[in-house]
Amino acid sequence: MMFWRQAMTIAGHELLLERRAGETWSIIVPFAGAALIVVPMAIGTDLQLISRIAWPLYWAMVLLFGMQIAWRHSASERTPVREVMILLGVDPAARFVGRVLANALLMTVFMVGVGLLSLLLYSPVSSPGFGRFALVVLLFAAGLAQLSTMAADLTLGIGARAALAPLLVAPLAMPLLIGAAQSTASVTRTGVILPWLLMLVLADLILAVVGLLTARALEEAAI
Amino acid sequence: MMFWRQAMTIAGHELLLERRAGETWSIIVPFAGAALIVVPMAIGTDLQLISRIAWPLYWAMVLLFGMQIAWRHSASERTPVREVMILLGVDPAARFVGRVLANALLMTVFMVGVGLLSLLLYSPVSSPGFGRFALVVLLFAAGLAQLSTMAADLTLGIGARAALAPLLVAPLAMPLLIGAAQSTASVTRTGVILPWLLMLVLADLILAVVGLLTARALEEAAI
Amino acid sequence: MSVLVQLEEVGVTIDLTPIIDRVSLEVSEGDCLAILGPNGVGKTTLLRLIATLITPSSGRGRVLGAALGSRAVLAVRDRIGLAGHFPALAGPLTLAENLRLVARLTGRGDGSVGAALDLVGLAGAADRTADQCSHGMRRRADLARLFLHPPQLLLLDEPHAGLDASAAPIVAELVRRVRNAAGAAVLVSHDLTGVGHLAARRLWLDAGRLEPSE
Amino acid sequence: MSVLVQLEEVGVTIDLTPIIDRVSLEVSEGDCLAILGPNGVGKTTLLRLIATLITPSSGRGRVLGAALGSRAVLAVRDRIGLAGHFPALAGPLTLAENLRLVARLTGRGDGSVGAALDLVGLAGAADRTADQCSHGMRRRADLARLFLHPPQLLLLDEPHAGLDASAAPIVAELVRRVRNAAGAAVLVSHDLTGVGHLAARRLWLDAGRLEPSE
Amino acid sequence: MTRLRLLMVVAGLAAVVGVALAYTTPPEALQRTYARIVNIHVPSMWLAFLAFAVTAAGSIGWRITRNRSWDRLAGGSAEIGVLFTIIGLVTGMIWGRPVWGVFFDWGDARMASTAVLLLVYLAYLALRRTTIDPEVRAARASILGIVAVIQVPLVYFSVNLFRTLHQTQSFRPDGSTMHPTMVRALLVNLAAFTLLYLALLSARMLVARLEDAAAAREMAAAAGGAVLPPNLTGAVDG
Ligand code: HEM
Ligand SMILES: Nc1ncnc2c1ncn2[C@@H]1O[C@H](COP(=O)(O)OP(=O)(O)OP(=O)(O)O)[C@@H](O)[C@H]1O
Ligand SMILES: Nc1ncnc2c1ncn2[C@@H]1O[C@H](COP(=O)(O)OP(=O)(O)OP(=O)(O)O)[C@@H](O)[C@H]1O
Ligand SMILES: [Mg+2]
Ligand SMILES: [Mg+2]
Repeated sequence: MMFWRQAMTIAGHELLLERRAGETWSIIVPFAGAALIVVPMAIGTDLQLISRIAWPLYWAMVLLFGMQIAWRHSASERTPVREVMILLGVDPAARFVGRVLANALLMTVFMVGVGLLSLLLYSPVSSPGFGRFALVVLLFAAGLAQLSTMAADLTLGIGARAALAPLLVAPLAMPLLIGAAQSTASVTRTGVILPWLLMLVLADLILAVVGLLTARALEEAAI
Repeated sequence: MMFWRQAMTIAGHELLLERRAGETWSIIVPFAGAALIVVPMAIGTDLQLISRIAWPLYWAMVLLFGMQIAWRHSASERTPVREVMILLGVDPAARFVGRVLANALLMTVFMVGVGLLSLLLYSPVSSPGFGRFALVVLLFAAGLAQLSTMAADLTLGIGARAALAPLLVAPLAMPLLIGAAQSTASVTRTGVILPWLLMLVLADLILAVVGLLTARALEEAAI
Repeated sequence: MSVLVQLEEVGVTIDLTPIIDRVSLEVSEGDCLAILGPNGVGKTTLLRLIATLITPSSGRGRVLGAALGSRAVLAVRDRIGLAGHFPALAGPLTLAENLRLVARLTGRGDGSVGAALDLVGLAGAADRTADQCSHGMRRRADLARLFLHPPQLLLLDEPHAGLDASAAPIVAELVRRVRNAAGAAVLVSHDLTGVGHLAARRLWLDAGRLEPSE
Repeated sequence: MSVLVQLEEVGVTIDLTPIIDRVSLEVSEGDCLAILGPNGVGKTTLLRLIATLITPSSGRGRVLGAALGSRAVLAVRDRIGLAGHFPALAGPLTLAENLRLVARLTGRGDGSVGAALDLVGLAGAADRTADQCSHGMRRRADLARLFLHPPQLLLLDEPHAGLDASAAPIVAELVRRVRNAAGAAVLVSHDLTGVGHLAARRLWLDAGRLEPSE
Repeated sequence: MTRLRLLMVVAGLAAVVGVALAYTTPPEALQRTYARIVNIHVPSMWLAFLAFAVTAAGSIGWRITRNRSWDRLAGGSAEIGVLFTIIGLVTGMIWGRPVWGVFFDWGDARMASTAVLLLVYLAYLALRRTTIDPEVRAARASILGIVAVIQVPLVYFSVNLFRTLHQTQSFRPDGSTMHPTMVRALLVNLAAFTLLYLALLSARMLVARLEDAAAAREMAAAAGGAVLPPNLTGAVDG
């Protein structure tokens, strides 16, 4: 199982790098500290309004900021390091899986952190149970991690990367966004969340297939 | 007037770099293309809700993303380049003024772009006239540029910079945020916007004095 | 004796700028070739072409049996070792951590890391992060990677740049090991100092074309 | 003959690691000093100390009359010129644009940029971005900056690294111009090749201490 | 060249006939003359779908043959597809205002998914524009070109997945729900748009070939002369 060993090694390496450079941490902290305070400040004293838009806003923010984890600077893709990786004969698919695992973990941590803070600051009208919330976060993070890792590869080395990558991810992430927003919201409306969860699972699976199939081509194209 | 020549040269240099690397452009585009679509997508069909929070959301977003212009990667502060700048004997205050000018210009362009798009997509309940909007944007951008340029200097070389800088800027930018939000909103409430505009002007002036006085100390500290 | 690298009239164009123009060369098992030339002539580009990191825009080439520009190169890449102008190290990680990644990805135990660092004289700096090391120390750590996972085709770009006199034997030892194990080395430099006595053959690159040296 | 650099028992500690230990030296007008030593011994650190980019943690020093660690250094910095391991160029800008910034900041006309690039043999590459240049071309452009704004105190870290044989005279010419204009040069390297014949005096840095060489 | 001109002329004539036919249809009971916009709205969207399918085909072609002309086909077709998507979107918005009372509604599955489709192909074009190296550009664009086409069926079936404002398909295996004269006008307009697509695509291909040739000529001029012998006698002042 060289494939899984390589994937796990890469994932561990990415996480170690993140622990040292602390870039995701550096998105969580400013986000939690700034965004969550800035929004209510700007909206003013209309607490009811804030709590009504809390969940949708949460998913929108988490999508926008979460995807940037995939092209953070400390990710091990500085040209010489990347090239060594390639020349070690690491299977592109294993590299993809490893990076997706690391990114998904980081995104999950990020989302849980921001989620707890929103809960505290916004008191949203309806809170899904913790179990459901955790499930939706995991499915969302898995999809977002795959999508944004692919986008990161596709835009590697392009000057305007920070512009292009979100442009690629945001529209394609719409099924994830709608699925997640509906799964957490619909308890107040119809209570039927299973179709939305299935949509999330389906999106994740499609992305996984596409990701694995294109990994090799992406690695070739990224040089 | 060596001071102003140096300041203008630095400002021109920063803008040239930005034109080449296109990083602000790279915040405008994804922001316009992604954020503005993502939020309504997440909120769903409640158009009325969207238009009610349009302006506050606008100022919050513009603050959060706008400040990042000051510590974008293409800003000319890679260690060797920065050190050359220092060894050329450029007056730290001139360097500060030059960078603030460039940042303020970029932030203004960014805010106008995002503003037009929000107008189109969110149809906010009340729109201030173009003249007032332009004035508020200018005052807000001037303050934000000074504040975030100082924060960028203060956190230079710190690994967790992207984390620390927003934490410094966000609380200190509250007067700007509240002033701007009230100046665009209060036409619907009391119509008295002059005090809020004055508050913006005052904040800008205080920041300018602090910025010029601390420029030298910051430059020394940043080595 | 089998041929490891064979280029036939290869040309390279990057971002619409032609850099290498109809270069032909051959490197066989046990060979050590030095490619010399002035600044900006295309030495680094040629080396990266042989490393399969750039695809030729004209001509044909084979490296370790795989045709350049084809899918086959994916299978031979793990037998190519390259050290370039900039050490391939992650700045926030220690030297040991950087090498451990290489060891694990190539299916080796972590034990080999210490030996490799010792070989290049960095046993005492294993726990320093790459960012904390001097330029020469980073270059040495980059060579340690090639000791850890010895390639069949060794490609060194200005191997002696930034290294002090006591480090020159490290490069020589690396080349010796690769040649003895039925491999070959290609060294790139702008002058003979350093690489001169290591290389069995020399080629001179000028205006994008190769010529025999002297 | 006035003294440009004077260090007395200076020590440097970075991130709690002592790197330089009680170093004393003097550089006078017209002088050219070579500081030699193995990898990782602290040569770059010492040079950056003299450039006023690092403040000493013990001992005292004066550079161009200003005491190290005092505010006075701000006034003398524009007479110090440093070229280090990594060229100080903005990657997305062309070589001409990079130099034009220096020219404008030091109150020169844009006309001097072409001459400076010509001096280092890069007249033909003025409109290439730094990212598109080879390593040696970037090193040359870094030297062009020092021709453009000639310092009184010239500090070069491994001046010949990455440069081909035709570029060695560039370094010599730079040192000659600075010395002739009542300035001084400090060159750092790990061996005598290249800097040997330029330097009037040599010091050997070992384990953070300075000793006269040979 | 002359073939291209001929194609243009025929497409123009077909368009004139199409517009004329559109006015022979009886005005719709509820929407009055607005219903005629369907003659632009629907063919644009269908041709956009076709254009993106051709982009995917071109991308697959490039991946198999590595022949540059497949890449040109993919890129050119995507540009036209984006143009048609914008036309479809704008005509839809003009239509929607009197009929539904809104220009645009994020809650409507078809409108939202069409906007997303447009964004993805705008990103596709941006990716092409920002990658200078033709080989790298073709490699990257081909991946996105194949993956992005998944959205076309998504947009097409979005009305069935979520029942909202926009109406479902009128052409179905079990027969059409439209008036026969409307069907006739629509079919003629569809033919006109197809001809227009072919004309635009051939023109774009021609331009792309010329662009590539010009780049190759410029390339030859740029070669050499980067590093010259240093001119040590030079004086720097200013
Ligand atoms: C911005 C708004 C709109 C968008 C993005 C949009 C998008 C589309 C798309 C993608 C199609 C082609 C898919 C298909 O053939 O099923 C289509 C077809 C169609 N649209 Fe729209 N549309 C919009 C507004 C409208 C409005 C306001 C109306 C009229 C009330 C309308 C009526 C139709 C009709 C009749 C078809 C043909 C359906 C068929 O016969 O299969 N659309 N639209
Ligand atoms: N931030 C730091 N923290 C800890 N140690 C450091 C730091 N920066 C440098 N060092 C150590 O200081 C020593 C001297 O570094 P310096 O770059 O001055 O060496 P050098 O003599 O220039 O070497 P080289 O010939 O390799 O360039 C090295 O051992 C290095 O590991
Ligand atoms: N992306 C690019 N666009 C245009 N020209 C480029 C690009 N990359 C490299 N070049 C040019 O290719 C030529 C060869 O570069 P290369 O790095 O191979 O030179 P080199 O022989 O290794 O030089 P050095 O001795 O300075 O390292 C240079 O003239 C350089 O300007
Ligand atoms: Mg090179
Ligand atoms: Mg050094």
